[in-house]
Amino acid sequence: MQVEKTQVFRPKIVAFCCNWCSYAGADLAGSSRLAYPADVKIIRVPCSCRVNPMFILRAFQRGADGVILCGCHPGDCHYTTGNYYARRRMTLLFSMLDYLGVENGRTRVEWVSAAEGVKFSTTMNEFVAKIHSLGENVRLGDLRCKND
Amino acid sequence: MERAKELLTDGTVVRVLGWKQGDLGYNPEPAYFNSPEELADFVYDGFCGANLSKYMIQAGKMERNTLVFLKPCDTYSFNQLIKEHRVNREKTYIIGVGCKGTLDIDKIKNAGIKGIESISQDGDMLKIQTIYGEKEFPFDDALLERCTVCKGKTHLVYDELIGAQEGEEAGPKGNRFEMVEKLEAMMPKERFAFWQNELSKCIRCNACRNACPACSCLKCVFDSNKFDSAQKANVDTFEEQMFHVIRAFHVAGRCTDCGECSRVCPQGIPLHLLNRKFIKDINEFYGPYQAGEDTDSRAPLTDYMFEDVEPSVVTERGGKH
Amino acid sequence: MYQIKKDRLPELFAAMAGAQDLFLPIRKADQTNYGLWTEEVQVDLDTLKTVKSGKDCFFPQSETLYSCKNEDGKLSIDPAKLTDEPFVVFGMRACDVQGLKVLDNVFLNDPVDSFYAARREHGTVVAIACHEPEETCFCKVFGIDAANPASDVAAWFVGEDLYWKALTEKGERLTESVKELFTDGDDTAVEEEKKQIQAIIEKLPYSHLDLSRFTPEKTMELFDSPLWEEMYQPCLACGTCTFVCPTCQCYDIKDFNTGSGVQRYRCWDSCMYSDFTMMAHGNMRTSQMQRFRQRFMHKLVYYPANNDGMFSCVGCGRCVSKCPASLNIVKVIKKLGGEA
Amino acid sequence: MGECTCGGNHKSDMLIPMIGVITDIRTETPDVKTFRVVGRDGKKLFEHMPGQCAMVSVPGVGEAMFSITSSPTNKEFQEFSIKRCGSLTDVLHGMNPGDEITVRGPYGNAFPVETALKGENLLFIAGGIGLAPLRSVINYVLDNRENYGTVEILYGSRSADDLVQLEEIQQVWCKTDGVDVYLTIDREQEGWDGHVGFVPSYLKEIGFTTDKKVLVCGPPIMIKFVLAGLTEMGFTKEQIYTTLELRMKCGIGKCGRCNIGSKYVCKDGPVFRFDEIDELPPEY
Repeated sequence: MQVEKTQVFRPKIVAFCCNWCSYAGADLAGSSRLAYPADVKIIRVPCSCRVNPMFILRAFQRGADGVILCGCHPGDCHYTTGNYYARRRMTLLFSMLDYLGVENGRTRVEWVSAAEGVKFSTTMNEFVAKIHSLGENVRLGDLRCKND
Repeated sequence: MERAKELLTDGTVVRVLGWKQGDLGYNPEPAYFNSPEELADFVYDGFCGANLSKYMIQAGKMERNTLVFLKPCDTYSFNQLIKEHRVNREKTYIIGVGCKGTLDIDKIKNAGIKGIESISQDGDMLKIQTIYGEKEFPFDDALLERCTVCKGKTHLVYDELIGAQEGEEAGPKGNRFEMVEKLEAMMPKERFAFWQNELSKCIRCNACRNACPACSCLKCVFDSNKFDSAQKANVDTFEEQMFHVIRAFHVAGRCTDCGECSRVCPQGIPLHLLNRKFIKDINEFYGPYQAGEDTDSRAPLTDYMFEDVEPSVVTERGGKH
Repeated sequence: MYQIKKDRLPELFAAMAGAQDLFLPIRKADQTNYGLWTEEVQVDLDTLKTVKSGKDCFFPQSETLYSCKNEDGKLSIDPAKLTDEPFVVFGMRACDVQGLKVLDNVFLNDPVDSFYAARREHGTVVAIACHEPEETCFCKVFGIDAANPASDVAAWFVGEDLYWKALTEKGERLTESVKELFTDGDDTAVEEEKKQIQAIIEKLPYSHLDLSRFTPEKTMELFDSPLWEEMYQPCLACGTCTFVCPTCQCYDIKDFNTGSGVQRYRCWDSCMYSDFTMMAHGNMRTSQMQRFRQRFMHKLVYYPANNDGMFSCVGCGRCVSKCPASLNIVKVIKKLGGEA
Repeated sequence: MGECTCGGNHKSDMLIPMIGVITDIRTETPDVKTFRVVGRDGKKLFEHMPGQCAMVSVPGVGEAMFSITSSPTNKEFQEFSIKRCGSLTDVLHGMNPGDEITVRGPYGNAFPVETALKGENLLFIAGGIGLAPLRSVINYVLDNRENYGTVEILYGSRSADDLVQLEEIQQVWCKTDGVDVYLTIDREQEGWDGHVGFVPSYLKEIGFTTDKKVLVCGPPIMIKFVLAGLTEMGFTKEQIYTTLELRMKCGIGKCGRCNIGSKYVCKDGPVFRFDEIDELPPEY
């Protein structure tokens, strides 16, 4: 069946959320009925430092238009130091992607605690708006996934 | 070399890791010498670019002691490997050899010099005997990129020095971040085009990885069968981007900038520019750091500070699209 | 024999590319490789050897074999389309052309590899004689004449002219289609050029390698030689030599999951890689020495045993100039052949 | 060939598989299952000879060579006995009847049942999953009983639970005239009243006469000692056949993986006579 392609750009956004803070923050946003776009797909990870740079690239390869990583605020990590390491890694990775010419607004790190449902929803709204303004991710994707 | 013979004869070491004379005047190969007689083929000249620290990972697992010749910049790699417990310092006898810079045969060939029979040095010039007649080429123009931004002539780890003095000064050298800065100053679109052009040449031969002293994993993540954009495929340019970014990331904070990756790349991709970007960022964000300078400090990516910069610094700094 | 001024080559390329795809050596980011001709590209016919050989045009580094979808447990298979449009490869050298013959023996023998066969059928090769052979060349050892490339069309650069001579029916057809650009040429200049090339080749350091020891009867003797243990030492186990080689034909078949289906593709593989022979229950070549030996034994002994003594090396010298550790087949031939 | 949506404007290639439907799965041992496979039309996928192999694949997981364990005389389906030992076999073991896989083949040579083995007395020696390729020959021979002499089968495994095709062995082979079956397991086990001991030692205990051809298949270490045992008993290498196994990708002697010496195991093998193997570099 041929479905007519709509011209409206619906970004695909992957959000890696740490189990202890940000995922609970997303939960709170949901139970508080704070709206954030359905384009955001949340992937729960045990800690923000579980996110390997390869995860981020893989998400882009498979067609993500933006990737955001949410973790506990510095000092609040469930495993004490995980988010510190994640912070350094992501800083360097994002800088490298920027260096390769990928638009630097496509990646973001935000610290969201379990109590910050509002912050979660505003962050996601902002991020989705940003990706909307950047448009489709064409520089960092695998053609094979797009044509299929 | 005489010293190597002595040490082999008196049993201090049972093998010598050095370079063996090639058959073209510019292709010496890394080699083990097991007896004083074999050392007759030993050679050390400007084309001995190979960083023997990589081979020491294997040699450290062999029985008895190995003598290795290291150039000043190779000792950074060796030091870094000591830090990571990948080489065995006790079983290694290091002779630090002086270095006047290593040469890039491709630079000579790209200048249109063909049919090379032999190469000798005469002052600042290389005299090149070819089947199409004798040619000359300035020594400095034939240097590998890494040698034009030499880290210095000091050996960081050695048992004895030959042809080099402690604290010897490097000649006037360029700024190694010059090209990185130039790229940073470009518009993202231009940068993207630059890298697209370079990385699309990649044939995924893995020479960069296999020559890299920091790539010492027993099994590389890109060799996993369970990983579907693994290894040798280059179906889509994404594969190469991913491979090179991840490889550079995995050696970030451990890369000593020895330049082997760019030297060995059959397609001449300036891979060092990826590594140097990480080095430059680390220096700027977390303070100056030179991998391989010591054997006990914490690597930048296994360290942290409460007040580290946030990743958003990347957006704030740049912002152009 | 036809002739065309060098400065009119862009016209020739445009004419050929008008009717079919045209692949030729293109300079990109300081390296020369075969690529599709368009008006924007920088054609480079001066570089003697492209980094990757022209085998890419017939046996691409990776190609999809078929895509497969799984809908509610029902599989469907959609084979990739075979090449059915003519194309031209311009600028191959005599050694590369011989490399194709080596591949032909593998892919065109029963059972025929239809992907390769289709490309061979539709591709016309224009080969250029090597004006200035290099020190890494040793094609003469394998009986290849760099001055007389044996392909569909042979071409020679002499002074400001390109001389052109069709050798096969396919070559005739191509010539016919661009004939109005040519003027008639005579043989004298070309014959002179051939002599010069052959004289240079005589002088090359590797032109007189001795291959007499590499015979199928000596398989076990060569296999058991203690020299392998010594020779392989510098090998870094990368795949540079295999990927730049015009005759290496080993490939891997892999799946790529696109999220909505599976693409099964094949890509070049290297016998130098540790997982080349890895099976679920183990690996029968566990050391780099064994893998190193396999590569050279295959080129110098196993392949000739199956192909009437034809070696699976054409002496292009790419591995000689590209190996990161300066190892290469010449060193192996010399050492095992008893010369060094 | 497989269902193709391109309208038939291509010539099919050896590398393009057929779609097979699993119609039955038998659990033989804790880690071996036998899969019965037919085409979507319910018919046999292709004809083969005993000893030949086929490439079985689950798209997205992988593809591997398996020997066809059913006999060519079976006109309805093909069977593969597959041991769970890697990522592909893991997935296969999780499948159910009705699931689809892809199959291409048959590949390789076969045991010379119509030439060198015809009219001969036969001795089959198998260890563990090594029975899979031999089972094809055994059933072929039993179905063409008049063409062959005596049939003896020596089969051993780690334990009684690891004997593959036990039901068929007991119900069919043991009850056929002129067929002697010897079973053995490596270690004592409750409820086992048969022979205990490794295959090579049992072989010597029985002491076969040398007026026959021998077909051996099993783990490399077993093959090694069985060969030594047979030589001791007076068999020559020309009398002994076995199958080799190497990593394969294409199945048609092109991808270079299974190359040893000038042979390609997938095309020139997997069945080799021992004197042929002796001429190959020892890389198997």
